[in-house]
Amino acid sequence: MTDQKMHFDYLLRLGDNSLILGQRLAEWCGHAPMLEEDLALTNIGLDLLGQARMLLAYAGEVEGKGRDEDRLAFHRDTMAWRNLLLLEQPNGDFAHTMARQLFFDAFQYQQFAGLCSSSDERLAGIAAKSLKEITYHRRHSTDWVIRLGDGTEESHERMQRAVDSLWGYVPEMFDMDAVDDAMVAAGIGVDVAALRGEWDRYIDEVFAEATLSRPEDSWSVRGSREGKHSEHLGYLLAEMQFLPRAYPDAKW
Amino acid sequence: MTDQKMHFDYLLRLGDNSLILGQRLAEWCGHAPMLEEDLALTNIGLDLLGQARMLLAYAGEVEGKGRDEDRLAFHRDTMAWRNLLLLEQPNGDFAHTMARQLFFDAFQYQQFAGLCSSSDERLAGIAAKSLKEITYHRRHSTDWVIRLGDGTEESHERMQRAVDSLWGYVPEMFDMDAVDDAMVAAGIGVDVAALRGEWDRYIDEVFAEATLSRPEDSWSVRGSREGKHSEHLGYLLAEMQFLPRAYPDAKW
Amino acid sequence: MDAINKEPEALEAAFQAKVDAEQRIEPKDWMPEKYRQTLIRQMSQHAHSEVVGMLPEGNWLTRAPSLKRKAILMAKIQDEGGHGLYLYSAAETLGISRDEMFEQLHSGKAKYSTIFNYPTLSWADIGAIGWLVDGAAIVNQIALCRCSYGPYARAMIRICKEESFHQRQGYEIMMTMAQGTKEQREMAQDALNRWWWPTLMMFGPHDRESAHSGQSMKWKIKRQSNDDLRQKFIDATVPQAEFLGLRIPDDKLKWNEERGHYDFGEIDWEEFRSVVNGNGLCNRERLQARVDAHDGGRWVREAALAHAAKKEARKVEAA
Amino acid sequence: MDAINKEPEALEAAFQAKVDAEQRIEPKDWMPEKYRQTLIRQMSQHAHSEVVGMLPEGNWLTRAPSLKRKAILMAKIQDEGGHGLYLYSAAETLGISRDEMFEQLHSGKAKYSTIFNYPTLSWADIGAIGWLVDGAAIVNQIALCRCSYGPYARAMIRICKEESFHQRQGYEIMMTMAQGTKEQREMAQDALNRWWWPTLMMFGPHDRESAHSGQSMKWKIKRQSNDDLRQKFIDATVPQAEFLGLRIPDDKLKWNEERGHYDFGEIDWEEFRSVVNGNGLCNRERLQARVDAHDGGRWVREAALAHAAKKEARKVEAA
Repeated sequence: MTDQKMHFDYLLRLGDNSLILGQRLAEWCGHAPMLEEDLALTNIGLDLLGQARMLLAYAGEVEGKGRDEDRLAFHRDTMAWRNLLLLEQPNGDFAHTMARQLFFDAFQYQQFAGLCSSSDERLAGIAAKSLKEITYHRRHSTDWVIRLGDGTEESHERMQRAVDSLWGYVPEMFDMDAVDDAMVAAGIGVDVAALRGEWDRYIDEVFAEATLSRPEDSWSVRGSREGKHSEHLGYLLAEMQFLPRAYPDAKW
Repeated sequence: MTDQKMHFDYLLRLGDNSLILGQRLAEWCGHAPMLEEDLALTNIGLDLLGQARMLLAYAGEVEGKGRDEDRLAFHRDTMAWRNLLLLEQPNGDFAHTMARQLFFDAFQYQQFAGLCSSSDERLAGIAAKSLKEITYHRRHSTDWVIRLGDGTEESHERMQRAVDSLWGYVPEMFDMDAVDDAMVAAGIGVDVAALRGEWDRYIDEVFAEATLSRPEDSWSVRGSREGKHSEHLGYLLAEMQFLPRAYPDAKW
Repeated sequence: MDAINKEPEALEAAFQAKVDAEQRIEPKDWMPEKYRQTLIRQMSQHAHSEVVGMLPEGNWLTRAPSLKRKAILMAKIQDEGGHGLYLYSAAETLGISRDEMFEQLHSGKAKYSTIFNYPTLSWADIGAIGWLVDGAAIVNQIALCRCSYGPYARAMIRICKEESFHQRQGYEIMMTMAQGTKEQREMAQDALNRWWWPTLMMFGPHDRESAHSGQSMKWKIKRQSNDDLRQKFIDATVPQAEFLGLRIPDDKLKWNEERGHYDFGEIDWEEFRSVVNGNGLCNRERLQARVDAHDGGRWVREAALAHAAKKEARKVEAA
Repeated sequence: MDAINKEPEALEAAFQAKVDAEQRIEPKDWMPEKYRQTLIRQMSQHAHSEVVGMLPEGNWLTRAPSLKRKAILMAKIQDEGGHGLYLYSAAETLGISRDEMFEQLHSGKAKYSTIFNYPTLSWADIGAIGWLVDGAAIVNQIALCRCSYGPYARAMIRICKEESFHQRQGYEIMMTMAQGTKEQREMAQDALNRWWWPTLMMFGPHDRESAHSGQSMKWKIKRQSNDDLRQKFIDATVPQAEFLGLRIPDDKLKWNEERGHYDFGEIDWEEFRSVVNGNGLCNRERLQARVDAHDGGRWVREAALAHAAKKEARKVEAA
């Protein structure tokens, strides 16, 4: 892979993470457990969508093949997506959505904090702008995981189940491959493997306050960096991409 | 509308009914309440799919614009579909699926019995072939509605709720519009309005044996003959049509 | 007996004088019980409409055709949720809780705008809702900015600003599609065909058949008649449709030089009543979606309360 | 003491003699308890695999790219459900009920073929499953058609006929895609890349590491060794891949003139164990789907039983 191709791939991973999670949050629209959460979830979804647009637009420029944010969002099939497996998992109940969110928010917070000092100034700028949003996202999901964990018996059980069922998607966030290594070497990217310790500390604190048990590391799945996804992504894309696929000549 | 256009539209309605219901049944695959029902539902789904293929292929020929069964199945958007609203409704639980099936099976049985003597010989042939299948479908859904209605307290409640919630989709089946009138006049089509009495008698007998109450006629919806569908159809199509839309040049 | 019971007529006269003088009634002011009830009904219906109105648009959020359109739509739906919040809060100043209002919605006792019982079938519907439905809402709401009840009037002022933004965005979607491919133009026309008449119905029955209008006008809860508002909307919208090159589905629509207004065809009130009474394609889905969200979210709300109580208890213990 | 307990060694010798003489063991015949248990384990695992195997293919049923392909796939999945039924029935002849077998599946005690823990990510995967996974299954199953246990052998004969049909259909999908557009060729190659090694693992561990093989061979539950069957599959499949113009993802793959077989690279058993132990992308989804179908369908099965009982009672009453 050329440097340029790796740079593109790296930006794509970042952008795809934000876009797919934003799309999942959009599914909550009008169905949240309270009106305030309808607003909060669309707010977070909007932030993620904004990040995705900046990152994908930039990725398209780096690639240099004339693909803009929409071309990248609406004309790639499953195998060309680079988002983390965690983020394409279905919303489940509110506890699932919050567990997924906390795991990613805590990760993305550290990742983007690191990206703020990227030698790629445009990426650093996007990261700096996004970090403020992510700080709020992390606060929001942290609060909810604590509330639900240390709420009623039912909410505690649901929250624990959610955490357990998503735990195996955590290790993939901290994987490094050749692209990551090259980006770290070039001063562009972040060494995510090095972030695990701090992530664990943060999550353990949240778990403690939420009276949740940290799950055992009994299983884990990976593959998104090579486009190996779960079966959920295909359905998400079929829905998301319908219009641009059905009317390829149209502008909207 | 020309005669040819009406003939096309009439065949399309028949074909779309079978295709959309078959697609819904396909969603059950691997998730039925018992293995025998996995087989039965795929069996019925296969029959419907077979009907759809014959009817859409024929419709395409009558239209004379070079659209084959796949072109009609995979390259029409919501507004161009002519299936009954009942058939695009989500599967719900097994009771919902069986209520939908019974209502349609009982209707389609009479409709296709009539079509067996259509002056359109090809259509009459398709109807004759299909009627054997439909006889079995109706037997199957009748048996289940009776079993569930006159089963346990839970199954009775679920079955009654399913019947109630789908009742408003029934009247549309017996609507007649200009196309129907023209097809009846030409000896091609069936006067579905005239079928309601017998349908009611059949259903009332099933309800009696199933210890179910016939719902009041408190609401009804319609519109599919003009392409006015419920919001469910768009999602069904996005999923069903993904591949041919995403790869328009490919043959499969 | 207290002052209120002693002199109801005097209180009512003073209230009416204040309304006539264009002064705002505030929550702590005395007000006739029927004024309060009328406002509760109207404001909660308005709030419910904002919240139920999120659903037909939310139906296209996951399928918006570009990331920019998705972001705009998401922001718009968020605004609507926010409007719902203001309005519930404003209604709460009249002594009803949000939970009570939800209960009334879910039991069918309280209504929401029946326009939301129509389905959104293509992306053009998102344009049509912004252009027509929000356009009609604005005409109604501008009138309400001078409503006699202070909290409602202030909520309306805030809402109107955002709505006019939404309306422009909707019109822009229609414009793009009307200038687009053949299929897009067809979708735009089809959307206009389906939304035009239901939008006109949003203004309510003809003045001659509007039972409560007189009293509401006198109380300045309502500032303009249904027919006047409808005419205003039509006069503003017809040229916009012409500019788009779309045809409004009304053969009787014609500029009346003499009246200085557009004449238009008769509204099919039979259809209106039919949809109100349950025969809209989405009546059941909309209500069920709200009930499911509310019931399905109960454990979350209970958990939040339980957690807050625990936290409070710990604080007390620590003190 | 009865005859069975009196002379276990004699019974066992007679049993083995019958097996050695290529006679079938039938349900009513005496058989060693371990023979019975081994068969229950193997047959129920086989039945579970048919049923769980419906899920990865079912994942593309609603998205099949033509109506003809949809019909073929639907019929195929139906066949698999049917195979599940034969096999459960055949296993029931050994004194275990279908419900007990389901319980073992759902609790994780009984296994299903770990190949189904991989996701189907493109339509080419449907081709690859038919071509490779069914292809491998046939090689295994043909050997089992001569299994010593009569009901199992007969079920296999019936199943084999259908499977070879499925395998041809899968190959035909691969052929169409390999001759198709650039994207289709890429999907076909990608599917082969992902399914090749997991398919080879379907034959089980190397003979030298296969603990129970010796006894199973002696009892003729197993007729050929894992490695022999694997070699047979590879030898048959490599020319098929070449014909498709696809590259098998194994640098060590090479015809060995001397052996008269293809040499091939070392299987990554670490990955195999990892997927068996829960690290396949779909382990949780597959099991959960089965548990949900079973638990979610309980009320239906109970209703069917309750209704049958009522009908029976009425009949008795009437008589």
